[in-house]
Amino acid sequence: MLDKKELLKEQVIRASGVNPLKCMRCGKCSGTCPSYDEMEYHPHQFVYMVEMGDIETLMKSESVYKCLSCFACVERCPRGVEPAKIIEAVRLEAIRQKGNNHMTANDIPEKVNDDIPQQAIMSAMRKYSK
Amino acid sequence: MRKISLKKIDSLFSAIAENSVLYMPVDTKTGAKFEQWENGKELSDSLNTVRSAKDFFFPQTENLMDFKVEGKKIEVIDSRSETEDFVVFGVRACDVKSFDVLDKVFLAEPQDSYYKNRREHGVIMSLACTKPNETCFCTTFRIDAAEPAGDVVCYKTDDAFYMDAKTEKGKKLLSALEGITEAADDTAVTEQQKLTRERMSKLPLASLKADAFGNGKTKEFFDRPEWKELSESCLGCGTCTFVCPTCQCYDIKDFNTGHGVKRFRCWDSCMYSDFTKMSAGQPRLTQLERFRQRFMHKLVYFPTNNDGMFSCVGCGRCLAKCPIQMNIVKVMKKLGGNSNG
Amino acid sequence: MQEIKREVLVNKASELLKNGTVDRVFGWKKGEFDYDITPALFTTAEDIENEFVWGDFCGANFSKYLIKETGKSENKVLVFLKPCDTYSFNQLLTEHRFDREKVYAVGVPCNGMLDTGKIKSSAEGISKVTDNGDKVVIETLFDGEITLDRNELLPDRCLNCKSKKHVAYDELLGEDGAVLDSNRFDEVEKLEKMTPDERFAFWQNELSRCIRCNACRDVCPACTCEKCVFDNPNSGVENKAATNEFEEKMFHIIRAFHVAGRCTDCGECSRVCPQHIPLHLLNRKFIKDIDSFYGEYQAGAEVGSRAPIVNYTTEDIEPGDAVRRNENA
Amino acid sequence: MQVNEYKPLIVAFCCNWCSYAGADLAGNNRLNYPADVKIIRVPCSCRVNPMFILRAFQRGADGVILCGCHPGDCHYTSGNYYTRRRMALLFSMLDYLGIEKERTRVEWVSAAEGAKFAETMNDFAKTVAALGENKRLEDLRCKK
Amino acid sequence: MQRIGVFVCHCGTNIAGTVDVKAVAEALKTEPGVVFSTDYQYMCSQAGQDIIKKAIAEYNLTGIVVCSCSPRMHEATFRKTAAAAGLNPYMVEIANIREQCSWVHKEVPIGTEKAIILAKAAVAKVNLNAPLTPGESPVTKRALVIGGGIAGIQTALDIADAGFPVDIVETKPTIGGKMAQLDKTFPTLDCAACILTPKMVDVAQNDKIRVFSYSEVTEVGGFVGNFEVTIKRRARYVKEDICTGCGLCTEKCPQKKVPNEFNLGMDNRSAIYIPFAQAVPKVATIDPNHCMKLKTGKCGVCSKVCTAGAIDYEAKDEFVKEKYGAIVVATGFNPISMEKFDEFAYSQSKDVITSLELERLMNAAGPTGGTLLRPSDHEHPHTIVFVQCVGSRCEACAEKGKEYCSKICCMYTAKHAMLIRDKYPDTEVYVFYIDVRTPGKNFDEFYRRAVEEYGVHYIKGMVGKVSPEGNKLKVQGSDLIYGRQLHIDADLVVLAAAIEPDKSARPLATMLTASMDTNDFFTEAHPKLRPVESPTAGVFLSGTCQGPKDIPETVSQAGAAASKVIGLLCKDKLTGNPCVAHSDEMMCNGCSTCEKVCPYGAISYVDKEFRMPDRTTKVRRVAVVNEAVCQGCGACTVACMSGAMDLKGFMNKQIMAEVDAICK
Repeated sequence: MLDKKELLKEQVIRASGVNPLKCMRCGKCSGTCPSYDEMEYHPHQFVYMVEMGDIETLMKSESVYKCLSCFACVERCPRGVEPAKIIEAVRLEAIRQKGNNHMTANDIPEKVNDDIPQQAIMSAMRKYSK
Repeated sequence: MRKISLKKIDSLFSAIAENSVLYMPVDTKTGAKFEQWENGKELSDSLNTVRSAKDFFFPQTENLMDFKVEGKKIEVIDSRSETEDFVVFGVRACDVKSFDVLDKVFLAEPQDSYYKNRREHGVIMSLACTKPNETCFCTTFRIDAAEPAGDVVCYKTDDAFYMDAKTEKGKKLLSALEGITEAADDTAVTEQQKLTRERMSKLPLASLKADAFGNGKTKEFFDRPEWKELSESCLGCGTCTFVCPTCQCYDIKDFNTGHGVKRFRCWDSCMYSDFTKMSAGQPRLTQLERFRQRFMHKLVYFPTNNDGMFSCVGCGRCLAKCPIQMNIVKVMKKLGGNSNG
Repeated sequence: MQEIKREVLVNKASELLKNGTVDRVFGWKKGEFDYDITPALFTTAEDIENEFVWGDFCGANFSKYLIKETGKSENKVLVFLKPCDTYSFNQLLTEHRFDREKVYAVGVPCNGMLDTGKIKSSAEGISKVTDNGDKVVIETLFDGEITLDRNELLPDRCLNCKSKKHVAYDELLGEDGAVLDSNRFDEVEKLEKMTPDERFAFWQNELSRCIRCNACRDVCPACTCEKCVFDNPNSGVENKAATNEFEEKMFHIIRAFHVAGRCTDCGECSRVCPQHIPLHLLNRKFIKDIDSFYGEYQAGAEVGSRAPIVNYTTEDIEPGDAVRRNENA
Repeated sequence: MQVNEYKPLIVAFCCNWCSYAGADLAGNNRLNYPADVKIIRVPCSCRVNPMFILRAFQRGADGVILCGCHPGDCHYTSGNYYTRRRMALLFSMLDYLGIEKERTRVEWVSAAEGAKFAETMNDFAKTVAALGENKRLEDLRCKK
Repeated sequence: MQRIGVFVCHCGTNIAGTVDVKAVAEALKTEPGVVFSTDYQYMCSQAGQDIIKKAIAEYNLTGIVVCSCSPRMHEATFRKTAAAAGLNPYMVEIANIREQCSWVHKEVPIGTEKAIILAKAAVAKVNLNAPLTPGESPVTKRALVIGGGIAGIQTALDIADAGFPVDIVETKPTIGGKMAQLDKTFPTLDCAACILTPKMVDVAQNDKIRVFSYSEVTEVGGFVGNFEVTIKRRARYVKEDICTGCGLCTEKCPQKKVPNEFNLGMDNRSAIYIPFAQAVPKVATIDPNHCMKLKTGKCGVCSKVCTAGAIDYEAKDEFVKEKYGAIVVATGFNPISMEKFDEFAYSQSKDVITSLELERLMNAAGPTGGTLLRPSDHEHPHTIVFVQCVGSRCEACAEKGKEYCSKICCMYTAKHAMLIRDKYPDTEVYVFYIDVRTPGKNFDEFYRRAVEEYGVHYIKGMVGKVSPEGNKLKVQGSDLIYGRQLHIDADLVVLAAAIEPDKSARPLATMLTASMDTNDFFTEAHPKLRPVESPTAGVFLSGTCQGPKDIPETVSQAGAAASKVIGLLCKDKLTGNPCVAHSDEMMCNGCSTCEKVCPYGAISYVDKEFRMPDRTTKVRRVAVVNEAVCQGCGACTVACMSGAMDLKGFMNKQIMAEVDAICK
């Protein structure tokens, strides 16, 4: 039977529908990522860490929530690997584990900045407009 | 002479069908056809079937034997199977006569065991004609349509069905049907026969005579100039020979099934360009010769070898089916010119 | 009833014989009854006078005879061609099967030839058949007279006559007709609408009656091979009798395929089949497919036309789609 | 897995220049396809006569597939165009006679498409297996 | 009955691995006609072939079946073996039990059973084989080279050197191709023009070589040794034989605003132009879309000025028909278009250029006269960023890029970086790379000198985005080894664009019936053993039309193609393919159905007298096949209804026997 680590990896791959083996580690996704600096792990590392099966560290790290879902990495990856979807799957994985919610509901109001368009709406529009 | 009312005809059929398979002519969209009886199927009252009853005794294709070949070793497998008893009902006089012609060929020494096997298991219940067709000319060959031969001769009048056993097999069959049939005299039958014979004499081809042909006339007809005109539009297809009840020529073929060889025989037609093709080639090279062979065989060669019995029974099928409407009647009229007035 | 009377043909024939344009005439000769007309070769005027027939049973198509006949002598042979015969005439010319100079073709307009099969199945003991315009009177020996509507006795090829236009003649008796848009493909469409099982059962039943007499092959003006593959022992498909269903199907599939694109739909095969198998439905299926896949094409319409099966374009339909097309057609 | 699990017999006519080379390429790349597919080499797909296809069915084949070069790539310029026309008419006629149309197929495979060749053979074998034994075009004498 | 020998090859473990070869040999012993059956380690080896020769002699075999690899590999080998042993080479059949059996079926029982069936099919076929002798066809001693780049030039020179006349067809007004546009070439940094122009001059002066410039091939007929090619000579409006190439007309021409393709549109040229100084043929060409005279009828300055009177406004396109024995394809490559890569802002800023444009900028004959200046404001660039693998190594289904590596970009980028650092030491050069691929002689040392001696900054990581800001280009890329996102304000960004075959390749392939792969590169007969030949006999491949390659490889492949052509042209007779159609006169209807389907027009008709079966004699029209022209496709055999037309080597009966053996 798959042990916990492989089960998680299989879950992420199946949820994201992405084959990490296609990545030729060119780094273009990180090169184009607007929130590269805030992130502890960067898009090309997401793919590599999922490939290596080390998903726990990803789920614990903050960088998973720094992703703006701008999909620039998906758009520009020459090999059609979709890092944004992988990180989306990792986030879902985190949420699914009980009590691991990144924010509680009442944290949100003060984080909302009125003149920036709602990030969730923007990312949903980008995600589902493809 | 036994009798059964027309209304109970189905019970007669089911009785016959109890101990042997019953075939009878049934109407289909393209003419009458011999089919195995099941209750609900009615007897067709059309004059004759499209395909003659020859098929029951001399089928179009018949498996003779199988061979198994392993390297140099050949093993012969006899694939003959004992045919079960069967009764052919509703055979007209001309078709019954054709069985005699076939018997002359297949049952003469050396006997054809395949034919003999089927012939022994078959019981013929012939049916007298009441309404002959314009293409009928069985009288030319001295066949009495009103009184056909056969194991059991049947007559169908308006209300009843008369059966008269003529042979051992016929008697045995009728005795088995004692229960549902009753004795009867033959007044209605003779009266029907008189009507039919009177009708036969009024047929357009009734006056056709065959006595110009027959035994020993080969030299007289062989080189007649009329053959050219008669045969010029013949296509050389095999229709006349394949619908004819008395044609008895067959070809033997082998079929390699991949894991053995099946040797079978199938009808052949003297009209085909590769009929009786031998190592020296084809004996009859032109269509005229092949055409002549067919009709000379019917009218001259067969009677010569079989003490005067013609091998045509006047059923009229070739008159109806030939694509170019050339047939034995036109040949006889053309060649035997004088005798038909 | 035919529009052109017998006398017109007889006079034309004897006139051409007399002035030497032709030395023999292909025509129809009287038989025993009204309906059994035999194609024959007349050489003298008085033969024509008393034996030549032109009526409602002259269905035979002479084109195929010309292959042998033109080889027999140097001078011309007169042949009477109905509109559908002229298509076969042209198709044989396209295939260089006979020398056009050796034939003097006279076009005869035709308004349908009666189907002996239908007459025989509607009456028994036929002594006389008289056709007066739209009714046909059949005198029988024992059942008195039967009058039937002429259209009921016409064969399918005449009911759905595809063209009254003569596409080949040296001389034409009467005026030339026009190409008609017949609904000759209705039967085929009806079959196509059936489910595969029904179609299989239909053809199984029809083809099982085949007695392999080769009448359809020997009468067909498109089947003119010197030695047919089915007669040639080393062709690999040599076959004299259909020992089982497969061989019945194979003979008819291969024959229909060989005449595909060359069959002029003259209907002779169905006319002569002793077992009344609707063989024209096979050839019409190919014609319908060719028309729908590669554009209207009538074999024999003009000499030298290139049959669709020996032609191609770069955008033809893929076989997979061709088969699926029938599903929703 | 029953013991005599029915395995379809498939005859593949492959044209020497493209699809046969595609089959070889599938071999080079060790791509797998069912062993019941047997390949016959013909100079061009236009060499396949309807008689061969009917012969295969008669002898017990359950499916016949004809592979050729992509239209336009034929080594003999127009070979596959004729195949396309002939097979369109033949398949339509077989369907007209009620024979399952999935039993016959034409596929264009170039010399560089080893993967497509293997995939086509797998897919075709699956379709034919789904149809079961060829009952409508079989010759009983050739059955074991 | 034939006496057949069956030889089953182990092919090391390739076959023996998943097929029980002993069982196959055993099973074949009982096949009808087989008198000898054995197996051996390597049938195609010398020892293997000796076994065959010995068996033929010992068992006086009349036919042999070799169960081995694909006939496309060793059919010729085994036919030679049979011929050497005195057996007709066409009595040999190959059962493909490697590529189509052992390699595709893993389980031994299944593989063995299939191998036996395939072997039996081959035996069934050889049983019906008849000895064939190949016909012969003459060879036109002239070659055609399509494409006038370095590949075409080198091939033509080598062929002419062997004494055979050659024609070069080039679509541009001059030969020279892409190499003429380059500045320096790696790894020796010698200037492209210096090594190319002497060869172009050799071509001009070599009387065996005829150049059809500004022309294209429109039609190819015939077959190996007898090609008939139609060449369309586009109207040049200048008489080639009179024009001296003085260039006076190009100066005087009033229309100066035509974008110059030679400099990739970075500067302009006049309507009547000579592409570059060393052009061969050194003849002016009028561009019909921009010449006032041709468009509106006004002007005509050039004809007035031309001292030699070489201008001819009435010129029309000319079609020339020529016969050739061999054709060499050298259609070359083009960089792919950069429109789809808007993340690098190629279409937004003039300072984002491709490497070929950089070549022109650095070239003395280029738009900036050799000094490297920014195309936007002609300033000297201080920071230059090179981006590697733009459009190469992309995912197959993305229509943007190409799946393959274009092979030459790493070397020419190192060359550019080195030259820039050498000429302008004050410039900072960054190269964003995924991997640097510099295999080959002195290649890696070249790349190391660029890094170590010239201080080029090689950054492992890909540029994500280039956004023009002011007169700077903000380049944002990842530096994977350092693990940071790098932001560089560059003055110039050079994209190493992927290369693809020239657009004229696809229609040409259809004309030549040569096959192509999905990226439009010509497919070679065999990737390892026959890289310069196309599967279509008589067609040879030279240069990047067959796949990405650099100049050294192109020249060596050009030489190889030339040697193949010479090998073909020095033969007087070509043994044709004996598997040609043959018609049985007795059965032929003369209906010319076969003539209509024959793609080569190999069938003609003759009237012959025959003794007919019914004792008459008749003159009949029968088909006759010209065995030299027929290529053996077999279309006629199916079109022929009566089966009179049959194909030697693939007879109807043989194929049916194979079908029977397979379906047993």
